[in-house]
Amino acid sequence: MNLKELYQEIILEHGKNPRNLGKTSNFNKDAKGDNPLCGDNVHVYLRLNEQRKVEDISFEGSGCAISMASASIMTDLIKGKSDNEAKEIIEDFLGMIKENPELKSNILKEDDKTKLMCLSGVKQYPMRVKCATLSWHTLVSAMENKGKKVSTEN
Amino acid sequence: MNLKELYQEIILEHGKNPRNLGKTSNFNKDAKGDNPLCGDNVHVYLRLNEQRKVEDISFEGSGCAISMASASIMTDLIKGKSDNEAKEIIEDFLGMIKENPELKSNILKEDDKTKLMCLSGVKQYPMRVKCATLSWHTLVSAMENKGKKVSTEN
Amino acid sequence: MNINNIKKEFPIFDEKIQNNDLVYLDSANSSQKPKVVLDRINDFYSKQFSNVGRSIHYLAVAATNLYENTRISVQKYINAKDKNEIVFTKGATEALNLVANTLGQVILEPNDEILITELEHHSNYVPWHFLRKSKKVKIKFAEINEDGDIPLENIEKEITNKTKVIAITHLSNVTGAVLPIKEITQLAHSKGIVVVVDGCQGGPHLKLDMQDLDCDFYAISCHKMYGPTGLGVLYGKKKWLEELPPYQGGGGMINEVKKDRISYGELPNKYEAGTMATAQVIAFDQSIKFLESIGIENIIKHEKELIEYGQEILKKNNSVKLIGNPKERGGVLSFTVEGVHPHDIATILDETGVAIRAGHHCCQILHDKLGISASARASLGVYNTKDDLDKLNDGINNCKKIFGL
Amino acid sequence: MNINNIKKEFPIFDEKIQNNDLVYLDSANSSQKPKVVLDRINDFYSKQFSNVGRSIHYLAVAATNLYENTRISVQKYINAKDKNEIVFTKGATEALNLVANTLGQVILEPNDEILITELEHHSNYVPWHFLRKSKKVKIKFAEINEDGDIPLENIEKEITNKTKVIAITHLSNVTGAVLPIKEITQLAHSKGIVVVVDGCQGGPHLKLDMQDLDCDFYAISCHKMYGPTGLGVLYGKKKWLEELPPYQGGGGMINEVKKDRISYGELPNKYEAGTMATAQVIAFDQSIKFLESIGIENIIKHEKELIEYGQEILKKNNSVKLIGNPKERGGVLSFTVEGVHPHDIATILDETGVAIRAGHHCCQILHDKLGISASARASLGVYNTKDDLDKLNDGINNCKKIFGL
Ligand SMILES: Cc1ncc(COP(=O)(O)O)c(C=O)c1O
Ligand SMILES: Cc1ncc(COP(=O)(O)O)c(C=O)c1O
Repeated sequence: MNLKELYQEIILEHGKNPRNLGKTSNFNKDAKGDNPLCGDNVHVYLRLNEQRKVEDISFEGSGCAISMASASIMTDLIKGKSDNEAKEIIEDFLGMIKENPELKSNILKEDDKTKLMCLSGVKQYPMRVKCATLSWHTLVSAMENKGKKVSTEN
Repeated sequence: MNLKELYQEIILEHGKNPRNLGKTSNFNKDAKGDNPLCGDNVHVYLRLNEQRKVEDISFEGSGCAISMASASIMTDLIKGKSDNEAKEIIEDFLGMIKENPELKSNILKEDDKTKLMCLSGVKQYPMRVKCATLSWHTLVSAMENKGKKVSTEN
Repeated sequence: MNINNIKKEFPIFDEKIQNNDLVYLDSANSSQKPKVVLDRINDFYSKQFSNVGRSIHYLAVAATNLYENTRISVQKYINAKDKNEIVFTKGATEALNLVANTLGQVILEPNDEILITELEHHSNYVPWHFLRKSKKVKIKFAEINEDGDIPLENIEKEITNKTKVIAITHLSNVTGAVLPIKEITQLAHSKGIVVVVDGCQGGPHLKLDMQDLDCDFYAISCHKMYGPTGLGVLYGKKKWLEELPPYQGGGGMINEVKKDRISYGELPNKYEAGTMATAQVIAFDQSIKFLESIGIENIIKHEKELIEYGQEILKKNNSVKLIGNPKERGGVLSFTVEGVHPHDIATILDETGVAIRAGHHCCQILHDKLGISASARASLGVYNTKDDLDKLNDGINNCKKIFGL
Repeated sequence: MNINNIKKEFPIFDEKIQNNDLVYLDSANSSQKPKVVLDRINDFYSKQFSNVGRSIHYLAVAATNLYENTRISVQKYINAKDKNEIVFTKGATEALNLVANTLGQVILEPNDEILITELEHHSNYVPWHFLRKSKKVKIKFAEINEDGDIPLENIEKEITNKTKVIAITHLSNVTGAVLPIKEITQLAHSKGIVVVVDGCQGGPHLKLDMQDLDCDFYAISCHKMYGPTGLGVLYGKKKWLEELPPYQGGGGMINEVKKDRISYGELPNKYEAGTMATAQVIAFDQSIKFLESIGIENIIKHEKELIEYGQEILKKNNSVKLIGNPKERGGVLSFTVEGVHPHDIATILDETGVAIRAGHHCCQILHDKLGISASARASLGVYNTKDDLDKLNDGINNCKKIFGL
């Protein structure tokens, strides 16, 4: 185990100063997610334009450094992407957190990949995986606009 | 442990041919008792006359050799006794089954005491104590005419 | 693992019980436990203990994983489609209460009918009886035939357009009859009826395949499956577990709790309120592994041989009357002995270390129907042998001698 | 038994957890188990196992006696008047569900009020919430004061002539506040209100005296009292247990079962349907004996010293904020660290073997009130030492370092 890998500078920095925090104006998709066992919760808002591009994305919520950093980095990377690109990134990220050693998609620039890979430290902390993935699952739900709440209890 | 002590001749004989089986005519007191865990049940009927003497007593029911013999011997010994004498005998019997080495009351004749002492074999078989005492507890209840069912589940 | 040598896996058979070798013929009541299960309990408590699902420290994470592993083992063992169809309860009785209570809240209206059978254990009757009181539903009893079986026709003829639930045992704990659950389910589903199976005796004695049986609920008693006491499993089809309300409320089963409202967690948490039987669940994984290491087919074969042998010797013993003569009999031989009450039989057998059960075995309806208040029952586990049954027979002969028969 | 040396009675402290000594500060979640309890479980299963109350063979009789002995031990330990006031359940959560459900059937009418507190664990809220749905009763919350206490006045002012039940914790699992149960009961009884106490944290940390408290029900969680998982105790006054209906139906709780009617058994069987957690009940006797051998007064004294020491060092640690400052605090120190989320604290502490809990501890109402979504909690058992608390403080300092605070 390695706390240094979990709490890398970039995580701590995003955790402390999360980007895209708040409710974006004129959002047209949103979803809530929570982790009932620990009380973490997140609300993801996005504005998908007619070309199905994510014009804006933001989140509200409270949680640990990992979950705040993950939501912060996620919103940063997803902003400006098309919905298909977004889906590919999400899948890539979740796959990496689950089992893959690396990110595969080539939509992301190298330094964006590096940012995301910083979250891979949670792999060694199974109970913290949920912290890193909650906002991502919630984003999926927002994009599908199921209107159903996401919970990471599985 | 000693099966011979439990299943003495006299027990087997009373078990096979119980005395006073059936519903006595003109009974004026009765009670039902059962042991819910094993399904044994007994119904005791008695006719107490104005001098508070047990003119007649009988029982119905099904059960093991011990419970049938106990009810049979009990009814035999209680018949003709006053209610106070009956109470003394009951108390004496229950005390003997529970802890006393011998019967104390001198209402009973020696050979009646011998009959009752035959039931003391159950002392070594805690789960069978209920078999021996159910009809006696039911008799108490009939005499008090509580109208409440007796159960040996305690 | 070789079934012929299996007694040695069970520490209790090393003990003398009142100076006798133990001949344990009371497994339908509760089975003995193999060493692997006991070791797991001990190891878990002494080296790894923590509560599950709540904390995120190392021990808690490890315990949670072990706990969820058992869920997956059970899922595979009973061939359920989804691990979230496995709910841990304190026993089969609780599982059946859970189903009756929650179905009662959702699908039952006054005058609806619940169809059970004359074979049912009180645990598969009393919970439905509660609904008779609270929901004014009716309970009907499919009759046994003279063999102590419930043929499909006997179910079919009790079904009306008011029948909403059929609650039925997989294997009778008295006659040993194995009921045609798959056919009953097919029939029931064709009429929109929910099927609840009491699998207490099915668990240890039969191959369990939920997707094949296709029943809606199946209740299992872990302590009868070589597992710890205080644990049961409710299998429920996902669509039902999602639709029905929670049964007990408390920690771990919630999603969001506010002063004016509460939302409930998802499966499987929704039905696992409060601290569960953590150590028992974790140890039950070893029971499943133990069963798998022998193979249920081998267990079935072994028990079938014993049942046939037992029937043979008991039928030869005049004054013994076997209860039921079902087409397919599993694990249980109940009987009466003319002139000797079952309790007396049990006491006399016990004197030589032969442990059987006497009484109504929580089946008063059946005993009433048979016109007896009690019976004697020898029931089998993987560890039994023909020798055990010979000792049973010897003991019965001893009873006859004592009673001068 | 000497409390200063007690860690050695608990096998888990011989283990290395990720190469560290275990500093277990999560006992409010579940306590570790002493060897005597583990040995009893193992011995019972491997030498004496049988189901209780049903069969009459030697093992069954012995097990039944052992089982009932625990009932008597518990009765004495909590000073209940009668052994039949002790009901075994699968946990405190089930005990509270049992009470809410059965009281709901008998004494509650629409618009009646149930008074709970902002301190309650979900297990003492959700079961009452069910009644809000099914019985249209109202739930009111007595407020905490700024110290995280519930003074008597805060209860008193919420009582109306509609209040039928006060359901309240003995010791908060978050603020550690010990509530004045005896006074609350006096007040409640003077108005004919039933008092239900959630004694989960009272069990391990306080002297239990039912006749002195005089509450109507008291729920205990055995796994928090150095006992096995999967077991709880419901104390209920006899008059209530006799009056209320059974909660679950099944084997063992009946008297007579007919096709058209069922009568229930007497106490304690009435509330113990199905096969109970036999081995766990029998082993819990050793937990009681273990507690008695130390003496609850010594435990209270020991834990008080630790709590005072813990408060002292944490108060000195700037950026640590203790939650609550109750007049009497038992067993629990919850806190937040400015700039570090509780989950991150828990993970970082865990790295050095310090096990605490982070989250809402099943008290969302309280956390909402405090305006936080989670807190960190260090909770004590008999085995903790000042050294453990020093390690907690070191860990917190390490968090601050990692987070650059
Ligand atoms: C105050 C309080 N009430 C209720 C509970 C629930 O107890 P259990 O999980 O043992 O059912 C707990 C334990 O988590 C508790 O601390
Ligand atoms: C057929 C059947 N159903 C239900 C039960 C009740 O199971 P448990 O006591 O494990 O809850 C039993 C066991 O006694 C049984 O044999």
